[in-house]
Amino acid sequence: MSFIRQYLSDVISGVKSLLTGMRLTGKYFIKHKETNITQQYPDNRQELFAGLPDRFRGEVVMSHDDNNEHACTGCTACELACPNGTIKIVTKFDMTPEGKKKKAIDKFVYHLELCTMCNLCIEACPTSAIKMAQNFEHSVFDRRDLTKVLNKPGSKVREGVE
Amino acid sequence: MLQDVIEAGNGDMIVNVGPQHPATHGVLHLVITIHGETIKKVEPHLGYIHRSIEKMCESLTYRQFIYVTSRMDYLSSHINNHACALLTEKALQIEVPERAQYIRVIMDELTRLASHQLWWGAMAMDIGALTPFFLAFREREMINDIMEETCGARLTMNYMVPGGVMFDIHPNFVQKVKEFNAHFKQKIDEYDELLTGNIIFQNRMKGVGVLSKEDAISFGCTGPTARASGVSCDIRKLFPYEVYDKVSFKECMATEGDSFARYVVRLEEMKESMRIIDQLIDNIPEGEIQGKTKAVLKPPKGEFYTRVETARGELGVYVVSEGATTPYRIKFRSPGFSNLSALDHIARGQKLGDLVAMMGTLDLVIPDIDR
Amino acid sequence: MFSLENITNLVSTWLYANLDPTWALVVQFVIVGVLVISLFSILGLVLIMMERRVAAWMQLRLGPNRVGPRGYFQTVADTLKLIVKEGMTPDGADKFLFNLAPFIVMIVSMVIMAPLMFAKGFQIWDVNIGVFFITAVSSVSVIGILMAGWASNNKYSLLGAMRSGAQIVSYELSAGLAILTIVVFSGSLQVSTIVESQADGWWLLKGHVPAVISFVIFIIAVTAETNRAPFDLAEAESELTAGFHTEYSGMKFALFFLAEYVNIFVVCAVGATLYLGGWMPFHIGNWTSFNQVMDYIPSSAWFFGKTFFLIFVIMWFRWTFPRLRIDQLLNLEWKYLLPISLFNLLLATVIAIMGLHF
Amino acid sequence: MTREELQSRISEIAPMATAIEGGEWLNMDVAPADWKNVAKLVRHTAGLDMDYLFCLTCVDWKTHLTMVYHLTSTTHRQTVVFKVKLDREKAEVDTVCDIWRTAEFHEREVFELFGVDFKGHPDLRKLILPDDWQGFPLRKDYEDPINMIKL
Repeated sequence: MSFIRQYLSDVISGVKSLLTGMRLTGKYFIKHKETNITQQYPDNRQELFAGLPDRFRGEVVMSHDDNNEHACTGCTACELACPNGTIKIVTKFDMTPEGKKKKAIDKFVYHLELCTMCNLCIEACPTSAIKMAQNFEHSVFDRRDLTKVLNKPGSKVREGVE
Repeated sequence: MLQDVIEAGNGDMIVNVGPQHPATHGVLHLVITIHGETIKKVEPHLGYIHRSIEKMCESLTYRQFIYVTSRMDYLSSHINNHACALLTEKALQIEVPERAQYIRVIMDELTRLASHQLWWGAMAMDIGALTPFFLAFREREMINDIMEETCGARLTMNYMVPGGVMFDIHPNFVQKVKEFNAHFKQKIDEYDELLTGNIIFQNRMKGVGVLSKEDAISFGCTGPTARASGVSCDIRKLFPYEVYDKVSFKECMATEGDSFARYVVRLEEMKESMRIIDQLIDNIPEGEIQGKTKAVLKPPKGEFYTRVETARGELGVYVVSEGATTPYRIKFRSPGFSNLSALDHIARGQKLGDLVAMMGTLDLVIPDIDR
Repeated sequence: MFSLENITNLVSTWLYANLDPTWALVVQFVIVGVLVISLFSILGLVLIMMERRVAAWMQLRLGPNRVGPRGYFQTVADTLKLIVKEGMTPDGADKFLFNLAPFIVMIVSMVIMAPLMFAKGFQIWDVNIGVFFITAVSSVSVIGILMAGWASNNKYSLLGAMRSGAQIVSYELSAGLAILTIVVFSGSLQVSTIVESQADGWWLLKGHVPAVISFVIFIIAVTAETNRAPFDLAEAESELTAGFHTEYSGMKFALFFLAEYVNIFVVCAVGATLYLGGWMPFHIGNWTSFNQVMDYIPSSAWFFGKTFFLIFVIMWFRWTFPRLRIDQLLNLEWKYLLPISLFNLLLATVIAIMGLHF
Repeated sequence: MTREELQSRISEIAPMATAIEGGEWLNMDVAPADWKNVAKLVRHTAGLDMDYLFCLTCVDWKTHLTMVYHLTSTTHRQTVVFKVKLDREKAEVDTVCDIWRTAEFHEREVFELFGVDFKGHPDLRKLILPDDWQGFPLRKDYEDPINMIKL
């Protein structure tokens, strides 16, 4: 008899455990309006971008002010700090009003396709010329578009930044 | 196909599982010999995602190579970074401020929780239940949001720097972590309801893939895999780093060594991680977040070894320094590599369906194995 | 009251009045064929949509929501994609069997529809061994699956097909025994008679414990027979990638896929007919007014309502449970379901002989 | 067990191992021919029970290769590091995978990345690299113009 009792209690406890699971999924099925966690991505772009935290690392940008001036002196600290060779700085020599030669950046080349967003260049920059932007939509049709020049054309170093 | 079977002569069939297979979670390639449904041999072929991180690190400075290690075990990237940061601190004897230590430990435990949640969902998917995956991701998303706010990235954070952490915690951090803990404490019961108690699940897990204590030690298994076999190997307990000696937590152990024990140990570990976070989150001391370091880090000549407990087991970093800015030789002793070596041993004689369950409970992350 | 019976009678009378009997029969065949094929495709679309919604809602998701209003045309778009996709035949495959297999599976699931009673008086073929016909024909589909697995010349497919063979053959036993319980109660194999016998109450309610037990066993067995999770070992995604249809693509894959869903519909329709009274409305004893209200609901609505309820239950299983292992699957059948259903059949026979059921 | 005790204990049972100064743990130097014996002794001697090989690797010193074995005991928790100097041209050492099973995979990894031949290894094949790979990538003189990108 004990064999049959064991057999029956096995069956009953097994069925019970299955019903416990079904109760949970059933609950989610009925309350699906409250429980769903889907974000409808392209539709919610506006809120998504507004909700991105300030520290989110999307790409490296160089901040320019209204006079089209930036703070990059071309010291190549970021280039040295970068583990992947993402940043290449091309320098040129400007003439200061006093007639002296002064080193300045010609092009700040940034290879987005190599960048791992590790933030080491931002940490290394002594003048806070570059920062991370909150953008994650990087896909392009031509990979050459991923190589960017960060300093705007005609921009120059802000006065007083050494 | 028939030709293979005839040539084997005894009805054995060789099946390639992977590198593209739904159950291998990546590009693991297993060549298995089966007789009917019974496994006779499992032979892993690796290297499909081998990037030779060890060679790469030889040309990166001590500040730079930390980011690469996030790409090893991408589910516990914080802990990998932590190991490398600890190594540099040990070599140069850098004092880490207490605030940074607290933040590091909280981040480690959050990472462990996130990793175990993903494991739970993925393992359930391996054995055919698809709903748990979404429950796990619901909670994991909250951790990812916390990480995003404080560290700036969701998966490969690169938040640890030699001497401390990169930024201070976000003002919302404490609040959000508390919210998450309260939420997850309720939801972890659903995990039991949906899967742990389920009779089909228990039958699939119990007595399957038994790894004895001696074998676990001999195969060098660590982490929950070894603890389920009764091997005490929690680095956080044995060789406490940072503030792990100040918090009270239990080393989750089991003795059965089967898939179900590994499952239970991981679930228990999630609860312990929550306990650790509870103890630390209110007591983060004020102060600096980075210790004083030189701009160029040049460890002295010698050999250094650090061990940390990642979500999968013991991660060892062995560095040979020649006094230069880059390591002369670096070796990552990754937990997954050793755990994988036990797969052949525990899978023999089991059914094909169990192989998937075993791989699920060993919690293999392929980039961690291949490095 | 709205009934499909009037329409079918009208069509039949009109045909026999205007054509000679042979041609009338041929025209009837054509009409039935067109109806079955359209039902086949409509069922496929509806059930796939339903499955995706049920799955999504149980998994905290939204489900399809991009094609058409609230995503309702998603399956149509998927079908279009499958039609224009290249149907490849692997080089090493047995080409004839490989191409034949999906059609066998599909034809089987179409043929089973013949004795089903979709509404009052709406039945293709009221054969006197209707229930037996269904069990007999449904076992043919395993040949299609074995054929697909063997002809693909792929190890995963072969393993899946062999699993499927073992599984379907064993689960047919308890499904058959569960059906036999109701046959014992109603004393007939004819579908229309079985439905008639439930005019005063469904067998599930008036058949005492044996009916309930056999209903549970029937649901488990048909879930296994249609290769649905938690018994989806034949296509166990995480073990055998896609099992017996790994090598199929395009429309040939779509036929397997459609046949799976139509099979679910058929077995659930059989379950609804046997246990839940088919098209019979729900009546309670002598609550005359209540019974009259129930009678106003069309019989087809009753039938499809019950069937879709059972389909929902089977989908509920799928999105909750993990998969069984092959030896556990066979253990469940031979150690639990078969002894229980044999014992249950004995009990049912005793009850039927003593006339103890209501 | 302190470092000194451990050192004297190991020198007692295995005199062919000589201690090296420095390092976090006790470092001992062993000749390739003696290594297998030393390994067996430290694994099976009561009181030592070095049952857990937690790291096995190789270092290329340009003049020679050094195998590094990190051993610990799960019962006594003492750690010792064994170093075996190998000839760079003809790198050969006995396998220890019959003593610690974890060595099976680690030795295969070292075999293909450093070109160390482990005598007696049951299944010494390439594990990570393709079967037709030439050269040993983790050696310092390895050059590969295609796959190595110099910054």
